[in-house]
Amino acid sequence: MKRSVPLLIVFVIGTFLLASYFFNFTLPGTNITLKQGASTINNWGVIVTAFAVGLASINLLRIHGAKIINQRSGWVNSAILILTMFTFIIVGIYSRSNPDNESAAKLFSNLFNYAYSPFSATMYSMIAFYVASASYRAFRMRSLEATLLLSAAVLVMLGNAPIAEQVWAQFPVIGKWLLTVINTTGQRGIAIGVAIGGFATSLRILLGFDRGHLGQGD
Amino acid sequence: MIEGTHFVFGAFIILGSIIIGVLLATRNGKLHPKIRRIPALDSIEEAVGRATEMGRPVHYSPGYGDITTSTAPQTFASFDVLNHVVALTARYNTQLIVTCKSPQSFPIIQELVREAYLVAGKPDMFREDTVRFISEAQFAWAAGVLGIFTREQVAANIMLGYFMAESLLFAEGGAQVGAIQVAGTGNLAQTAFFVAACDYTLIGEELYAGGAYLSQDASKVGNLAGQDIVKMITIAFIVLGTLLATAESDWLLELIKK
Amino acid sequence: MWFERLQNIDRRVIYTILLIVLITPMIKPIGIPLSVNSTTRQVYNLIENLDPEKDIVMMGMDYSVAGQADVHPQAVAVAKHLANRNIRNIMVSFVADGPMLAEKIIGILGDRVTYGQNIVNVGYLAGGESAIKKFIEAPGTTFINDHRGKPLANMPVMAGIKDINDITLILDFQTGSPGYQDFLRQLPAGGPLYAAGIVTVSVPNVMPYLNSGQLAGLLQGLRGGAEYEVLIEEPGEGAARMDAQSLGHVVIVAFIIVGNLAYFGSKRKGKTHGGGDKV
Amino acid sequence: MNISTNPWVWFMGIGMLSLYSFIYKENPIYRLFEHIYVGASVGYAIVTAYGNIVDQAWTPLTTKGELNLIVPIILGLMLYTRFFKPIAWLSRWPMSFLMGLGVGISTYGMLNSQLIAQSRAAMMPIIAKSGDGAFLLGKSINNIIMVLGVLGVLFYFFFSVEHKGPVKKMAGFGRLVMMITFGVAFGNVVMGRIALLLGAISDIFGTWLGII
Repeated sequence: MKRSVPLLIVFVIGTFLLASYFFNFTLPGTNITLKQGASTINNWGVIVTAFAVGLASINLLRIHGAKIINQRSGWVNSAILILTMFTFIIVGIYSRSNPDNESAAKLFSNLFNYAYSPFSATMYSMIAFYVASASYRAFRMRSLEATLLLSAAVLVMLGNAPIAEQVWAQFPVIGKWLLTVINTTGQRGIAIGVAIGGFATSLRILLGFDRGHLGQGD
Repeated sequence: MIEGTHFVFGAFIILGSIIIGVLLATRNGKLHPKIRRIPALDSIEEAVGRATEMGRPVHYSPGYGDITTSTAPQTFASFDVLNHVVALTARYNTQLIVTCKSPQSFPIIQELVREAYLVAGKPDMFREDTVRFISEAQFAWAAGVLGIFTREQVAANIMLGYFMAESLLFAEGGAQVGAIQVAGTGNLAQTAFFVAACDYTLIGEELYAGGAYLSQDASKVGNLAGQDIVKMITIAFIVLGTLLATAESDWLLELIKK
Repeated sequence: MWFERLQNIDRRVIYTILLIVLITPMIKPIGIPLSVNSTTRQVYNLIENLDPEKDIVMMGMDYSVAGQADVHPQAVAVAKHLANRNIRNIMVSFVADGPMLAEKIIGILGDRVTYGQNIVNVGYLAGGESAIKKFIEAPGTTFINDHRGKPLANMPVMAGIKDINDITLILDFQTGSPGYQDFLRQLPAGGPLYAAGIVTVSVPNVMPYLNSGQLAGLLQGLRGGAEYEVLIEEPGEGAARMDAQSLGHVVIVAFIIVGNLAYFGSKRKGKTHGGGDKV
Repeated sequence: MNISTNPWVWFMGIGMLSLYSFIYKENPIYRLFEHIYVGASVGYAIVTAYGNIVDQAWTPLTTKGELNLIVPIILGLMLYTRFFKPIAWLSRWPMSFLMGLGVGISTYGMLNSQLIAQSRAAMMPIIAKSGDGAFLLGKSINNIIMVLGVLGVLFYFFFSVEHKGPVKKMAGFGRLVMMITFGVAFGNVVMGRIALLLGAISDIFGTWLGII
């Protein structure tokens, strides 16, 4: 019961959804088609996933809550984390439930626009600095392979920079050849390999050969 | 049957039967495939060992992927390796930190790590903060992980699974605290960064080989051998198609469309 | 000794150099000439050949705030082009940040457009690929009210849209998921043309789809935006940043070269320390 | 100089600088904003999740009588049984549901759009001709590279076949192709990341400080 039911659920749900890509017929004893059934299950998935967000957040609350209670180092930041989290939750849910309250909506959009999304953009753009340091530190012509990798990178960059084009008009041509010929080739080969590996993993999970993630006990 | 899916269905049945057939044959001892060396996977033990010598924790990231989208197989492949990493840290008595982005896979990972410590006979090595959910938002998760790198001074950083833009943040962040790094992803655009910035990298499909290679579990090894046969068929198929295309015949291309 | 010091240079020096190289041309642009990629010209020609009397364009506002720097200039330039040619523009979002960015663009267009007449921001529909599917099945009725809460039914801009074939061209601006793959999977054969504006990072991945003709045109990252600004002869954010972009590349290439010189310089003196082969 | 007077903009600017300070050195101000950012992101995700549950489950269930939606609500609540030892095993049911869903919706795409469509695209005439039958040297060479390259990459991913002889040669060629591919990807990523940094610079120096 504790092990077989989960395996059965994986098999039934997985097979049902997979089948809906190949077949479409009215399910016996009902007036819904396989496709409609599959989209219902898909919709359930969205809802169950939404519940999972709360579950994961409890872990966050526990870790940071324990820090605050034991006053371990960094507990003030933990408190701020939880405070920010609840500010978003309270303002967000309040403004959702009271769509006529314009000041709540304004507050929530300010929170989003100034206390959340620019920070995402900041972390995202920080990668540019890391690109610079990785270029300096890690891109070394240690071997033929490494040399090919960094030469391709340099040629593509020069192909993309208008200033390099002023120096030698062939840079964009080379860059484009690397992109459309070699890159397409490599992408394709890896995509095929990854698809085969993914397919095999999926089958193993579907048929219950792989049960590590269900836990080894009962 | 839906138009245009006949060929895919045929491929599903044939390739699927081959994979499952080889898997079962290997499990029953009829086939004994050997797996070639994958240096990046061998290096995981070295990484954990280094962390042990330094008395600092090992960080493991299962990546950006979750278990309900097309990234799922890579995440599952990562779980296989994570099992092995837990066993290693249990053997060496080294602290492990697993950081998590996907709320769906978080409970599974927590369960997996707890069980793996139990199996290794060290249930008390599992703590509430061994597996940490950081945030579902990509860069909030990245910011949190970078913070953990420096605050906890991780000595080994293992990143396997599906990764997106955070790959270089993690790889450079890890390099800055001097961690030995092993990484691998099926996402091609990010592999370049791992290759450049990490000590050992698994490329593309090597990620899927991880579980089989590390555990030498017969059904997983068999699964891998089955994939090789599928690859041979694919190669033959491409060669045939190329010859036909050169001869200006398109019956194979038409067949695929069916 | 000198090489070794160069090899172990503090990374903050690298960061500072990068920052200076990027900020300077933003304050004082140089104006490096820019050639236009053929995929950008394809998009331009698509719009040039539209008929303002009957053609309708859907602009997919599917980029996030975090990634907007790479895509927003494209969307602005294309929206300007559509407005200049008086083509009806339906802005639809399958990413939560989309409607806000659409409002920003409508603000930039100012009195070139009449809201409800030739442009509308219908808002956001959650659900990724399944939401796209829903919209494609019923583009006229999926949204009841626009983003501002006004009913769409009596807006002239929406008049005559019954099924997806009433839309001539979909121009989808995207930073990731949902994106071209979702659209290509869901669009019916013989439906509207599909062109995309994407982040530079996705360019290598999208190439196979461009080669196969599934995309009718492609704008590639910030450079794509800048090129489009050149084509419509209205230099904007994209063109202004291209100089910095260009110099950024050169400085990264320089880092790679100097890094290697330092590496080989110190290696020749036999003082390199281990660290395993990285590739 | 049009420095902003909006306190929200100031909060944004200070937060951005604090996060950037990480690249100099991890420090208390970074830590503060890291925690604010993580808290905000989780709070925002919970609001979105709450919205999804209300819009997609609760409202249709209670106002339109879509009774099937009881299933995901129960499954969702079952996730939380893991906090109650005696019934903790029940939480594996919704997990299995999610896993079945993941496998079910990704397998077809993997076979169709990745394995088959890409194999099909790899089949190219190695003697390329133009529309009027003239031989195209450049295109033929490109096609040969592309076919051999794809095969080489596939050879590299043989795990149960020992790499020696021709297999080793092909696999080696495949690896070289992959290395160039990674280089191309890197080159493009550089461009994209710099564009993002330029966006952030213009937020700080434009929106906030009003210099640009």
